[in-house]
Amino acid sequence: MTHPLYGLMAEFRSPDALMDAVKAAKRAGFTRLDAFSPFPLSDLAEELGVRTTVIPWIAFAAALIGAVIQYGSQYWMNAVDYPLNVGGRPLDSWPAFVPATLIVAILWAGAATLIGLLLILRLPRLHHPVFAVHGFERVSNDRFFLCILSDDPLFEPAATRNFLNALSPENVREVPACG
Amino acid sequence: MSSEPQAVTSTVAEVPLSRRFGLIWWIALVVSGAFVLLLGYTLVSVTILGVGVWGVNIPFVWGFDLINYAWWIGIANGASLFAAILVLRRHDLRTSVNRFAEGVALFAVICAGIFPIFHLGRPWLFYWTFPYPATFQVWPQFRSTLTWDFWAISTHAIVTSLLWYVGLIPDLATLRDRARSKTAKRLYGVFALGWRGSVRHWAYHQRAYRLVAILVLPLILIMQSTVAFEFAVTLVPDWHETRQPLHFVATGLAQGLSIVLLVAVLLRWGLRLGHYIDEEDVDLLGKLVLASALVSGYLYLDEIASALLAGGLAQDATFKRITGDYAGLYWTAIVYSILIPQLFWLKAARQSTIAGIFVGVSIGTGIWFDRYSIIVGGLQTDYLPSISRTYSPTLPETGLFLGTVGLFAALLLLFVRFLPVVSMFEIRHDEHEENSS
Amino acid sequence: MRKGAPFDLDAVRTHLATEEGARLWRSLEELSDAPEVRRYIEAEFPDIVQAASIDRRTLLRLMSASLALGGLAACNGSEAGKNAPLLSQSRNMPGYTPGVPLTVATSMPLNGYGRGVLVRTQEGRPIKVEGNPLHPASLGATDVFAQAEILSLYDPDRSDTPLQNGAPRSWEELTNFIRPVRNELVVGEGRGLHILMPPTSSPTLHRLMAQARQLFPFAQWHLFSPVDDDNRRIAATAVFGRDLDFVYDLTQADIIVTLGGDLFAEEPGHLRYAADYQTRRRMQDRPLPGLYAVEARLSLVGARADQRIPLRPRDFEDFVQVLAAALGVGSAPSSAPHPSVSKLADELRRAGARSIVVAGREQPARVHALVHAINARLGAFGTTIRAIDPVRPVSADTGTLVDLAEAIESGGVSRLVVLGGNPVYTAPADIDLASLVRRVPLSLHLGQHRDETAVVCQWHIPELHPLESWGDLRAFDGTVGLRQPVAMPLKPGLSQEEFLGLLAGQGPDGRALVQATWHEAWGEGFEERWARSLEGGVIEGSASPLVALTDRFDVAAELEARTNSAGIDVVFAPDPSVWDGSYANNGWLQELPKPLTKLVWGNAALIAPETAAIFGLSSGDAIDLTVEGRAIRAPVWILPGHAPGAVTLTLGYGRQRAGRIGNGIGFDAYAVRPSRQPWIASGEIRKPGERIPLISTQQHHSLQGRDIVRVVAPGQSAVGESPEHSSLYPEWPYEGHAWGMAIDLDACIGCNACVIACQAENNIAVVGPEEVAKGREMHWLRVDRYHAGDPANPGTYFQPVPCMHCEKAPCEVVCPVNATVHSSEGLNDMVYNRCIGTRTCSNNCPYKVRRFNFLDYQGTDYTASPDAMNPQVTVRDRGVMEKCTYCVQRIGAARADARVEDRPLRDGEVTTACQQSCPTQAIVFGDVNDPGSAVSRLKQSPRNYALLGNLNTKPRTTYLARVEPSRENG
Amino acid sequence: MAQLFTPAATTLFRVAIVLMGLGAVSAGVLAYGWARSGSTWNVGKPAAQPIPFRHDLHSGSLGIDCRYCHSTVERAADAGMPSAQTCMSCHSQVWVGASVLDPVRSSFILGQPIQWASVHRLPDHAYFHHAVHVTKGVGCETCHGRVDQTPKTVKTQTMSMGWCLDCHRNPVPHLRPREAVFAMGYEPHGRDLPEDVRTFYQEASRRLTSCNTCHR
Repeated sequence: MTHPLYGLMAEFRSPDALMDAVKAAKRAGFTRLDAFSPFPLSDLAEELGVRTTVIPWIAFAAALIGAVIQYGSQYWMNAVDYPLNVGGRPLDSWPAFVPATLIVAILWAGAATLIGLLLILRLPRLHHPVFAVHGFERVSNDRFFLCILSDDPLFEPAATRNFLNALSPENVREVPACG
Repeated sequence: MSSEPQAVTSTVAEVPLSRRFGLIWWIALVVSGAFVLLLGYTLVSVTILGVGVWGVNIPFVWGFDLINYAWWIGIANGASLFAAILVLRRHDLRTSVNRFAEGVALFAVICAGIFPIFHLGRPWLFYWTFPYPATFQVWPQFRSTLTWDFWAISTHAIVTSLLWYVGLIPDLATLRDRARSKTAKRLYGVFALGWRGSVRHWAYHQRAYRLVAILVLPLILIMQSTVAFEFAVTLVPDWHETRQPLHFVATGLAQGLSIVLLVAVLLRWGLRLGHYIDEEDVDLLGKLVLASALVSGYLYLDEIASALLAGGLAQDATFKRITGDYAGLYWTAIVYSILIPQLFWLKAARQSTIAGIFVGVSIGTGIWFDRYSIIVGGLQTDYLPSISRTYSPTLPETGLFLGTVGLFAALLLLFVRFLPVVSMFEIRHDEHEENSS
Repeated sequence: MRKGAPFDLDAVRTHLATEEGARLWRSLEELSDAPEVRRYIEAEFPDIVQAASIDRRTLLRLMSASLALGGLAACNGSEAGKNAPLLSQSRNMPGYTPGVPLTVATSMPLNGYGRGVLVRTQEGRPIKVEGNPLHPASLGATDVFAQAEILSLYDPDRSDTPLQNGAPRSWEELTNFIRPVRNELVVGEGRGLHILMPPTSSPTLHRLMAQARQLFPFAQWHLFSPVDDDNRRIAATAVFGRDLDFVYDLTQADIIVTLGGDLFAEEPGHLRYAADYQTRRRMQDRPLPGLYAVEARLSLVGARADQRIPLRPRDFEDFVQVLAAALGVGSAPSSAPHPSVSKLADELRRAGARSIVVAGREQPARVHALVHAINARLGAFGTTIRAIDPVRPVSADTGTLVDLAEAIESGGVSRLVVLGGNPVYTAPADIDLASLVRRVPLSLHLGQHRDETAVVCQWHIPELHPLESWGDLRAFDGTVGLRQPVAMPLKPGLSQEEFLGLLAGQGPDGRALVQATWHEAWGEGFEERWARSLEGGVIEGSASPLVALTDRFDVAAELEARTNSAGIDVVFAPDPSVWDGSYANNGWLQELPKPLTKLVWGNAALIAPETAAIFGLSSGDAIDLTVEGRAIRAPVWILPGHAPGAVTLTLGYGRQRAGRIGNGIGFDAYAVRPSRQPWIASGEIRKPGERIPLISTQQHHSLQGRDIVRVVAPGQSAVGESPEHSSLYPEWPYEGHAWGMAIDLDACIGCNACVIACQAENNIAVVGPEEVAKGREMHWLRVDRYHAGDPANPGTYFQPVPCMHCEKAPCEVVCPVNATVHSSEGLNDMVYNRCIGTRTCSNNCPYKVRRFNFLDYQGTDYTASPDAMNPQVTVRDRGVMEKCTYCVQRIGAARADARVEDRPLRDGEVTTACQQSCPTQAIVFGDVNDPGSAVSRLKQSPRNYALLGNLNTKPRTTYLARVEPSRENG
Repeated sequence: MAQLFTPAATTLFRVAIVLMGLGAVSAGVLAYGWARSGSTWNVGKPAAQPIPFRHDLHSGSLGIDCRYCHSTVERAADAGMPSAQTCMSCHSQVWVGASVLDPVRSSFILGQPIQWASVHRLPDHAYFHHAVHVTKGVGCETCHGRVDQTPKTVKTQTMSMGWCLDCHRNPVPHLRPREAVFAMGYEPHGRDLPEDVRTFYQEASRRLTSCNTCHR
């Protein structure tokens, strides 16, 4: 352990094993945990205290902004800036302005949500310490990983390693911090 | 159980990662590529010479251009509507067909988008429908259904492609991790944006994905209605009907489903994904297709009923469309999109590849004729008898249509070749659930 | 300031008189390419050698200065500027202003008669023909032919150089050749010289002919026109002992009976007659006049008639005889009288002197004689009918075409001069003029085109267009209108006057020749009168006086009765679009839907539905028509109301040498026209079972029970009790002007003048047969024609349909880019340069009055010369929508004038092109906000209704229902 | 498993994305500016003329009224270019032999037009009427600038449709009393306009912004 560590990574065969490991780690008082799996594990996410409620708010806010901008611009362009008599219809033909408003609201909501998602996840991030772990590629296939980060107050390389080994993983590997 | 997912991922991922493309694929690609060239040619010629090279005239100012536009949009909307519903219902079927349903939608929108631009008298000015601060200080006219449609189609394109891509990210990661060559790894790696399967990420990913899927539902309904409004808000006797949006949405769904079914059976057969798109899935798809065909059938009846109620010129117009010079179009539509799908009352038919291809194609064709009948057959009746004319398509516009079909096919081929056609992570997820239960 | 140093002016004049000067007036693109101009520019302005790229409008503006000089130079009667338009001498012209159109009064010939016109010129380029209100044959209206002369003027196929046996020759060579020939003729006193020309009313031509006669006493003159009035002349001479013309006063008539022909389309006074008839109808104090049309083929007058009696041509003589007998003239024939004769007779007897019976030129002499007798018995002469000396006098020793043919046969013709016309094409089938002319040792042809006649004559000499040359013409009533050039010759040539002048040794100066004529006539005060006549376009008080009649009406019996052979009657008629073929190369006219068939780019053999049933024919089927052993193959067109047992062939098609537009269109009816019976012959038809595609702009002819064209009894309301529709949209306020139009269907005779006027005014493209067949004609104003009732004898209704300028315009709402929006004065503006071509507006226009440039219609063979374009109207690009603008350029011009003069616009100050050309004032345009305006008053009429009013588009163009005493509403 | 990418790659990737975004935005901004810049509309660019005519001399120093040469400006749509004769009316006395005036003389003799290069050219689909503007108080200077100070005629305004609209939407501030129309260096403020004119134009803006006011 000459070079600094990002954390210690334990590999498991099943989601349940991973679940137990996480529970154990939390009981042991570890707080800086990160779990990796080939597919979404909602209960585990709860266990790790992930709150995703921000997503719908993003969507809602974006939709609102989009709608206001769209209706506002339609009104301003057709009724204020260059008021033209179009087929004798009123300048503010609000019913006719509604469809585009709704559509654009959806456009903003959709785009904001998905782009916001990437920002929240700090993606793109092509390089990440965990990629250095041997066998980690199977996380996108059939393996489950628990990582205790080195900046956890209770982290102490030897002890933590022992703790992880106690969870009977496939193996425990060091995650070198990127220099 | 542990070996199971392994196998899953491999078979699906093998397709993009294998070097052997297969002769059929190549042939198919070359053929569709030829049609794409045809597309390019017809587009250039119409841009240079003008839309006069088509059969359009007064009063038939719209011909194949709008027919095909409405048709492609129908496919796009049907497919993404279907995809969205699946995501929301968290149905098993979703895992298998969802991905390429979205793909179909995306490619169909691309094909559709060609027409509104190139059917213009002066295509190079299409951007005038976008509100930008021009020095002549004239703005778009937002009361126009065409302006609504401009927003609708661009929104559809953007949201669908984003949704599709975000859904792809984890699978791209899988491909990254499984790819053999360094370049393939790097390529997939870049597009995977460094996805590392963190549970936290998964949680956000799922939430966002499902939310956008919800958003797609109203979008599709509005968009399909907008397309219908392009006809319904005009004074053309046969078009001026409130039922148009319903008709377009329902027939569009049938059409989208049929194309999805078509692709599904082709994939089963072509990529041997039988295990992941199994009889059950295809059977369910078949039932959906049948149901949607029945709904369309009901709407055709409703059409006649409302015509009877409307009376006057509107009635004449509808009946002339059903019995007049262009009656052939209408009845072809009925046969192909309503009658033939009744085949799917038989379980055997629903599960047979041949029948799947047959019905899929037939509904697609049928709805195409339906659009033809609505646009051309509808325009033949007008208020002043003096101006009635006839419309017959010319070679260039037929070529343009075939060209877009070629483009669609080509895109689909590249998609099945280089990307996972079914969502691998979701299959893993499902199987985990099965096993744990 | 223009009056500079005199010597300079002369220099400029002399220059303008040269070919170079003339070139200035020609295609301006050409100008900037012309080598000498090029060289000039390069020498003078080395830094703008790229000037060729400078656009037309600029060049025009720049040139106007020097051109104006040319024009002004002409005012002070100098020799040099004589070919320039007489700018200061036309009407309401306070001097020449660059960019401001000038209007020149002149006269247009049709079949030798004159119609007064005003020609609008822009920088010396004639761009529009209007009627001359001062002229009795126009009263401010025009017909399609006068309008279309603009295009004929700029016809690129007009011949520009003399030809000897087809080889181009210089004018010097021509003169060198002619001079000895003429001398030799003078010596021989014109022996062997034969001159063939169409009959003319021009006093100057007649003066010159007389002088030529003195110079060449042995020369033989022949008059020939395919549209001749020989039957009339024979009848008049027989009945009255002398040739006479008859002028009808329809304002006085209570009952009008026409026997064949077309009073509103084919008579020399047709515009006036249509106008007078409408004036008579509008007289509130007197009951509506009765108009009865007995005719073989449906005609404009027949379409307008209160009662139409379709009659097989061969039955006319009996019919008239029975009618005459019923009125106590002569005895009835053995054959059974026609059912409706007695009623007709009663009507006529009741109307007495206030009635007119008129027979068409195709009717045999006996019919005319009987008609004279009837009119005399009714006392019509003097009240409704004026007999005057023939406007186109024919001296006794004048020969016919047949005489010429015989003379050539007998080898008596050594010198043949064909002055104008195209006899080789228009000659009857049994006279093979082509080969005959070839047998003449020396033949010479003066004509505007290298046509069928030009190619068989040894020499062809380019003839000037009537708009380029001097002359004078008598109208149907004898009134003389002066013909003055409105442009320098676009192509060098001679006018008939000038040619005759040379022949008669009077010199080639057209102006001098015409002046000489009137100098003789007027003597004192010539200058002042000449000036006034040029400005007004007519010579006051020159109408022919009434002549006393000495008659013997029993003569009719003596006239040879028509021998009826078996078979179908074949009637020949001038074509409503190309007349006798002389307009065959005119794109506007070729693409003009014929009033009753709506056929374009071709002619058809018109037959009755009954006849069609008998022979099992449908429109477009070919027939082989044999007359006197000669056969043609022609497509048939089923014309409702056509008399059974007869087929009508219109002349003027199937030309081989008309030019790039007129060649090989339709079939040549002359090929079966017998010289013995040039108007009504007998023939056989066979059905070869082939189809010949015909192009019609209107496929459906029935009203399908919709109230599109409304018909009311006198005093009845057209709207009925249908309530005013309420709108969800708030009323849009229109302060100031609110333009609107009212179209009186009771006045419209469907003559198409408005359509061509609109085309000329608004630079509307000619798209050609292929495009029209696809349904892409560009006319902003179309005249819909509907039939109602029994196809054997239906009611026929015309409905001009321009843009309705709906206040709640459906088209505007669907445009994504604001390319069509309302103006503050309620015009439905179409902004070409904003249009991107979605065509949705057309979809949403219930009247389908919008036209789309599907292809680049400005770059085709049919495209008019840029010089013919109206610079006040944007020329539309490919891919943009266009439509009627209510002639917004005229509104703009009038508004500008009013603003500059700081006064409000007066009612009637803005007239649309269609309104201006209409002979019956069926179209009225104006400010509907002004309750006193003419249009407002019309819209107050109970007959006023909105087309498709139930759609609630609130059209600004409304219609006035047609009035028919017999019918009920609807 | 080995790292596919270096840490730098991440940064690079992110920077690239941001740059693309910025690029798009700045491209839009540039286009906006370019479309409105005078040079795009040839403002201030003199054109090659057949004769080195100097407005500053004729209009400025000599104080010749605009209408002397542009004689129809108060009557017609076109202001009117002086005929060679107009030039000669003075230049038959002054600068008689000057070679720069050869084009004028030859034009006068031959009746050939002098082809000036147009500087204030509107597109063919835009119809402008000088008389209406001039008689209603739009000064020459308002569109053509201080011609009395410019040796070579140049555009001083973009003459874009937007520029026309700016005035048509509210003409009053740009209008002058009739007597000041041909004046140079007058500051229009619409205050010394007669009241009726001012009220008239407050109502007229809708008519003046109708499409058919300029397009037919």
